[in-house]
Amino acid sequence: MRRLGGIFWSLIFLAVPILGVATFAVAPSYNIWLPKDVSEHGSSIDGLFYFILALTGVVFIATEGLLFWFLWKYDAAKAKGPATYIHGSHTLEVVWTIIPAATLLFLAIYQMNTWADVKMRRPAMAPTVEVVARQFEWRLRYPGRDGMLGTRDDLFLTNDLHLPVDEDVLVQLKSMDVLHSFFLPNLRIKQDAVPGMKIPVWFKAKETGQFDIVCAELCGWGHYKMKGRVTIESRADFDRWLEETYARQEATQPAPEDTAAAAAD
Amino acid sequence: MNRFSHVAFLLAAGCLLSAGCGRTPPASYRLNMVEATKQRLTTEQERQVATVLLAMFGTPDEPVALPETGLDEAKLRLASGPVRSDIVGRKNGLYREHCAHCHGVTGDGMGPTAAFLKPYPRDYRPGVFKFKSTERADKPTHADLLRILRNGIAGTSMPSFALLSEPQIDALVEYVKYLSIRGETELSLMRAYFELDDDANGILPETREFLVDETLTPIAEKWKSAAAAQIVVPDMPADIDLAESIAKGKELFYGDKANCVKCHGVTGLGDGQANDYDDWSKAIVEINKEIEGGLAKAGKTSTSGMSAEDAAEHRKQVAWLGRFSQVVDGDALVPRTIPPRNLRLGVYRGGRRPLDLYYRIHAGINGAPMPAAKGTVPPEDIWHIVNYIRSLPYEFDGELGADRPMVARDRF
Amino acid sequence: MKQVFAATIVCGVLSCVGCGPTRVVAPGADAEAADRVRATLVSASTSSGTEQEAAATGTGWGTLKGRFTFAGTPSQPKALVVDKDTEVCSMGGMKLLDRSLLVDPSNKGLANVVVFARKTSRVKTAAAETPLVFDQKNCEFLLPVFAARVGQPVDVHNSDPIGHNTNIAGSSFNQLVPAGQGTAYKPDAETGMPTMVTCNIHPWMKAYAVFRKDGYVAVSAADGSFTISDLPAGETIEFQVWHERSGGPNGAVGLEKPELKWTPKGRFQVTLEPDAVKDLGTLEIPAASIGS
Amino acid sequence: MSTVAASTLSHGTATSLPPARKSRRRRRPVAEFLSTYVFSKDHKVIGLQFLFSTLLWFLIGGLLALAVRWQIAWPWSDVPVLGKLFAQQGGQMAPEFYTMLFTMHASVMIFLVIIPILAGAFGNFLIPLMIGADDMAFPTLNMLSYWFMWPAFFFFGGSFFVEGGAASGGWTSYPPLSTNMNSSPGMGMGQTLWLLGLTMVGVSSMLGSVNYMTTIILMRAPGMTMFRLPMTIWAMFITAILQAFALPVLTAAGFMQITDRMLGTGFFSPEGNVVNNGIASTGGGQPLLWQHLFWFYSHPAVYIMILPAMGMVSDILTTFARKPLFGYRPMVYSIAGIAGLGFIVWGHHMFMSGMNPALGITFMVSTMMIALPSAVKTFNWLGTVWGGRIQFTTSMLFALSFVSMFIIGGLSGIFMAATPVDIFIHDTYFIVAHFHYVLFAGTAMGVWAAIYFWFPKMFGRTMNEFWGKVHFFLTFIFLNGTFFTMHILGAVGFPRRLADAYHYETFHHLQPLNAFMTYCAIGMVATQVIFAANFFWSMFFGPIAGRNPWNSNTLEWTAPSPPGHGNFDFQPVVYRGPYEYSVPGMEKDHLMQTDPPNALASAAAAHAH
Repeated sequence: MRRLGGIFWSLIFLAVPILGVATFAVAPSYNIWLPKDVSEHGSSIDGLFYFILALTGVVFIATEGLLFWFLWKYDAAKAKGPATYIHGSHTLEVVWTIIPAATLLFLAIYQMNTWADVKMRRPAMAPTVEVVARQFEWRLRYPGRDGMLGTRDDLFLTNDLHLPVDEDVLVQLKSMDVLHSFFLPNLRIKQDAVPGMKIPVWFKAKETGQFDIVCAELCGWGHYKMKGRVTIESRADFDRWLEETYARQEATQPAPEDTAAAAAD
Repeated sequence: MNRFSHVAFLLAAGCLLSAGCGRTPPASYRLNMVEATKQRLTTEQERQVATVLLAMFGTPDEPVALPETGLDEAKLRLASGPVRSDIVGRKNGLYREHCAHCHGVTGDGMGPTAAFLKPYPRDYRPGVFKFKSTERADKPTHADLLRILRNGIAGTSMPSFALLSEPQIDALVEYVKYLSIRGETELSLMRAYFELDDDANGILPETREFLVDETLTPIAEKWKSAAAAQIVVPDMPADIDLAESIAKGKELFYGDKANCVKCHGVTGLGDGQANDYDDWSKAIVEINKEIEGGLAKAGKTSTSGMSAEDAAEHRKQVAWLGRFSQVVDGDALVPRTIPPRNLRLGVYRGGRRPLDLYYRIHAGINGAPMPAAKGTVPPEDIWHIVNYIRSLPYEFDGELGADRPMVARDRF
Repeated sequence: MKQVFAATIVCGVLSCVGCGPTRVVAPGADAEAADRVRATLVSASTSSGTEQEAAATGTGWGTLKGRFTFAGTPSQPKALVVDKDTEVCSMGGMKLLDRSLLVDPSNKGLANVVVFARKTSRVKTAAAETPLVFDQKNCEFLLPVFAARVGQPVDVHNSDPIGHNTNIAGSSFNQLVPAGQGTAYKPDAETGMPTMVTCNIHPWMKAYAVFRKDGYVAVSAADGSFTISDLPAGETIEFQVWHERSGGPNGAVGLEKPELKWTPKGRFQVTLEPDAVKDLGTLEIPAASIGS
Repeated sequence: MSTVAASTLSHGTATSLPPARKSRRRRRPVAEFLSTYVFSKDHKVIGLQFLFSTLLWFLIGGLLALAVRWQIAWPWSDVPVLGKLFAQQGGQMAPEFYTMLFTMHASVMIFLVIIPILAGAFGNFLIPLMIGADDMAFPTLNMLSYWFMWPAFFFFGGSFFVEGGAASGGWTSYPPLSTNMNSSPGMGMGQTLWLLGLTMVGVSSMLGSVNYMTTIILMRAPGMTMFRLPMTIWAMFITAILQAFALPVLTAAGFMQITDRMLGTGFFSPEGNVVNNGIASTGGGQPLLWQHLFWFYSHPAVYIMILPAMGMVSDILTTFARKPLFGYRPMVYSIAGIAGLGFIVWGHHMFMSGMNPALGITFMVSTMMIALPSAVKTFNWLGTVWGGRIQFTTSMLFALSFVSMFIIGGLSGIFMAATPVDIFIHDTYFIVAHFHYVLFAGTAMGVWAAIYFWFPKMFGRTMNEFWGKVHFFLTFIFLNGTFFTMHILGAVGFPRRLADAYHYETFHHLQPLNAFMTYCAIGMVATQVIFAANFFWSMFFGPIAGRNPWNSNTLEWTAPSPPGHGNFDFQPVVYRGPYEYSVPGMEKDHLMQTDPPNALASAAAAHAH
């Protein structure tokens, strides 16, 4: 009975690494994995993610495996004789201090460049768009033809962000009330919006398409409501869209579809 | 001692587990208790209203739309009921997913979050909507409500639902109309009791004539005719250049014809009028005055000198006042004054198109103090005011300090 | 042990959280009855049961008059808070007073009591085309209670050097009224009980308006007297009485007058003789029935 | 189990002695009861008071978590039990109610459960016993440290019933959300009460930590040198130091936030900040200031929340592996190292906050470095198990699972430390998974190990081993089912604190996974009924335990079970370190710290013949 007990429990602990690895192995096939990356810098972030995953994976399997093996082998019910009387080993301590230290330090230095690219090396350009977070929506403001924010030909929108593909874009991020976080999962971008601060966010999209804008910093009761959409499109489409939206913003007569809907109503 | 405490513990665990089986009653519409109490309806009369409304409009889970309402029941089903997805994965219960926690299941603007919001969410039941392309007293068109849902209402807690699919937004608008028609019907039913002749002994006739032809149809007709009542907007005067138009607009703004300055203030910061209410709040303010005054008076008068029936009458009155205050506490939000819009923020709740501003000035804002300029101010002058107002956020004005435009730049 | 009991209590609290907010209980609907009603609603057949028209319709026209008095001494009217345009609204330190309870000190007459016929079978004259003037001066509506006939043109006038707006609750009318000018308005619907008229620019300004299709409506004068002429004779007409401060439902004035079948809803019935004047004499309104 | 559970006394001499009771003068029974069980200054009673209170709050926190999980799995659906509250809303919970739920879940678990159960309950109970002292240095302070928890209990508990509900700004309560009454329901009275509660917990911890430091430094039994202290005591000692240095910052920050809210001082909100059309804030403050101050405490705090568990687990592992601790001094140094580094890594909570990215690099390096001592400890635990003679008692299983789970929690931390990766997984479920593996799968499992281990010393009876193992098995399965899946949720970028994430196309397909996690969570909480039943049953009806049921070495096992007032019926004298198991040449596989050397000699002689 007690033998079985030991076997059973050590197998339980063996299940941890097995199921753990299995989970990560099958997750991608169910699309429960990193969302499609359409940004230029994203690949290096993902690469780093995979690298750390591999590294930690090895350590994970090794340590959990060892734990299982020790439990299996040194079960008091099975193993004969007394326990090994040892207080430690200086060499071992040194070894398993130096190796992780070196690895971790390498890891730290290895990723600095990516970090700098995303957060420190700001391209010298005027803001493409100003994003002002507010409870509970993303207020967008495009500089009009004059390319200057804060003038009469600014274009005002909510939640529906359009950006050109294959170009550096600079988003000037602000908050109107509380903390928010400008999270673009597919563009591997996240930056808190802090009231009183103008924070630049820049990236270059590789592909066209429509993607989510998520708020990733608790901003009050409606936090979950802050759903935005970023549409990445070709420069031509982008410019056309700008013109059309601006025309709609300056309308002095009801749009045909409004009157049409009204008539149908 | 030991065993007893042991039993106590088991009880504790037991009641925790059994608590898991607690079911919730199905969602139901709440009667407009404020109006019911104002009209001094008896419990039977309240029950009759509830019954008739159930017959005419169904429940939040199974809405009914009589053909006279002109509503599309298919759309209503999409928007109503608890949040769920059907077999084909289409989302149902849209209203309760997106709207109910502010506007309330009944559309009374008293959802759990409502009391906290500034301004309060709209109460659909009086059927009054602010931002629309029709004359003041008319209902908004379907398109107007669609616009509000798509763009949200800037400067309030009403978010934009532009990212919902077209059918979904459409269904929500339909459901808002449904709740509004239902609420208006409820109001007119409750008021009908007062108009009843005495021989009717306090029971409304439950006939098609009264309920549909006399009560529902007039209300529904207003909604159906909304599209026809859209304001015809003359073109912006082309011969005049912007600067000149703005100058004219400024003149009108400060002049005693358009009189904008009286409420929106000399600075345009909306500081001209501090102590006025919108219609929803004003109703509650009046009621509170009546209750407080009545109770104060009742406190002073003593029943000793009265005849028996006078004393009874007096006691009845006091009891009613007490219940009324209780009802108002539970079923109405604490009234808040409505400040005139600060025109230098560049935040336009009804939309920032020149067209939207034209509508606001031409017809005023229904339910709000903002009066109509139509008839007083000719259309081209209204266009000048529009241009002036649109220039305010960017106006460099010595008196206001050079930093004023920053207001617009930093917080639109 | 104590902790065990504490656990029991807390669990109890946790499991029976069902009290909810403190709102009065709203009566629920009767499902079966509702089904029956719905059946009648969807059935296109027009079931009978509508109250038939008043049977007796006589000929000729009569007049009703009377006089309202206030039993008791009215408290000193409060001064209104005037915080805008004081150079006009409180010219020379003049105070605007609350006019909701105007009693003639000499004869106790109660002004601004509204009396109107609820339903009549006949109407003598059509609405006049001459516009009524509803004027405002010194930030005060000249008429605290204003009665007009539906369809009769009203000149909402402003005799002040400053602009006003006039907002008639429950109507389509909320217009700017420029200084020294007027804005035309044609009442398009009956009001039932009088409705409030305000100026949003000067929130203290307040009056009441009552619009009737048949125009059988009177507002008691300063001495409390009122007259409604050209009423259809020979039929029982039910009149509605209203006063701004009345404690009755919707401002209805209830009196102890069994001979007139006076109800708590502020209604009484009279039948007029042709070409005769029926004088109700002095109608005394007890202080108790006047609300705050 | 039987042999293990069977009480074998290490002191033939001690048995004959009756359990020591200091003769107290007779008093009225009520006063007697009060001074003995309620306002007691006896560290053991205080420890138990802490234990019971915190376990009770553990239950409440768990139920809160269930409500949170329900909303995540089936948003806006009819909530069981709570549904009655929301009858007006068709049974669905309002979003602000959800934010309140997760805020209070975190706050309760951290401030009313983990910190007080480790330092308060076990610190109090074990320190004097394990160092051979008859009580704490300052018994009255000690009593106060418990009774200062009660205001906190009332503030936190009461805040659920004030207008707007309890605090709903997250347990980190970032301003301006938390300083502006207009920003969210629950940001009124609820948040103020939350801050007051926090302060009270701080006072309590402060009183405790002063007491622990003094006691450990001054009141060790003769022969108990610092490097003969059991790991538990070392952990408690360093935890106390951490608290003493970090807490004042939080308390100060808390008061600043209170004055921001009550007196309109502008420490944390920028000038002219308008929320929800409320009044514009005055005075140019800086929201990031709070984050710096808060994390300067709260990062050390996460070590306050794990170090004592590490210490206790070390003792339990050695006992049931019947083997000396592998690398005693490296273990001590690594604890000290964690504590030291713990003060210079707070910035890694703020990589995305708008803090200067260059500063981010500094914090990344220091954070990477703090993984090192944790790694060393893990390897040493493995080394301890290696070559042992493992007895799979419930306590041991929990201790082993602590090691196993701590590995996961530690490794997932490296992802967050890597700033570029953090860009993607910051504030996603990856971090939720991380700290639940450290705090629940780590600390909570360690706490259970400690409860099963020291229960005999607390109540003189052993807990039921069979049900204990059932409890372990189910908890272990369910906790991994709940929390491991969170890692892959995080990999999708699933953000935390969202009342309904499924209207985002990116996360729409994750609902079934969340439903699975919620089922596991329900199972996990339900399992604790077994534990509670076992706990209370064994308290009264469990098999009587002797002084040393586990044949362990440390001093508390030489005292009677439960120890009377004054703990020891003889003055313990310490001759050696705490981990002398399976010393060669002895028939007894453990050698207590108090066993006199001559006994050792005689044993050796007997062995020779």
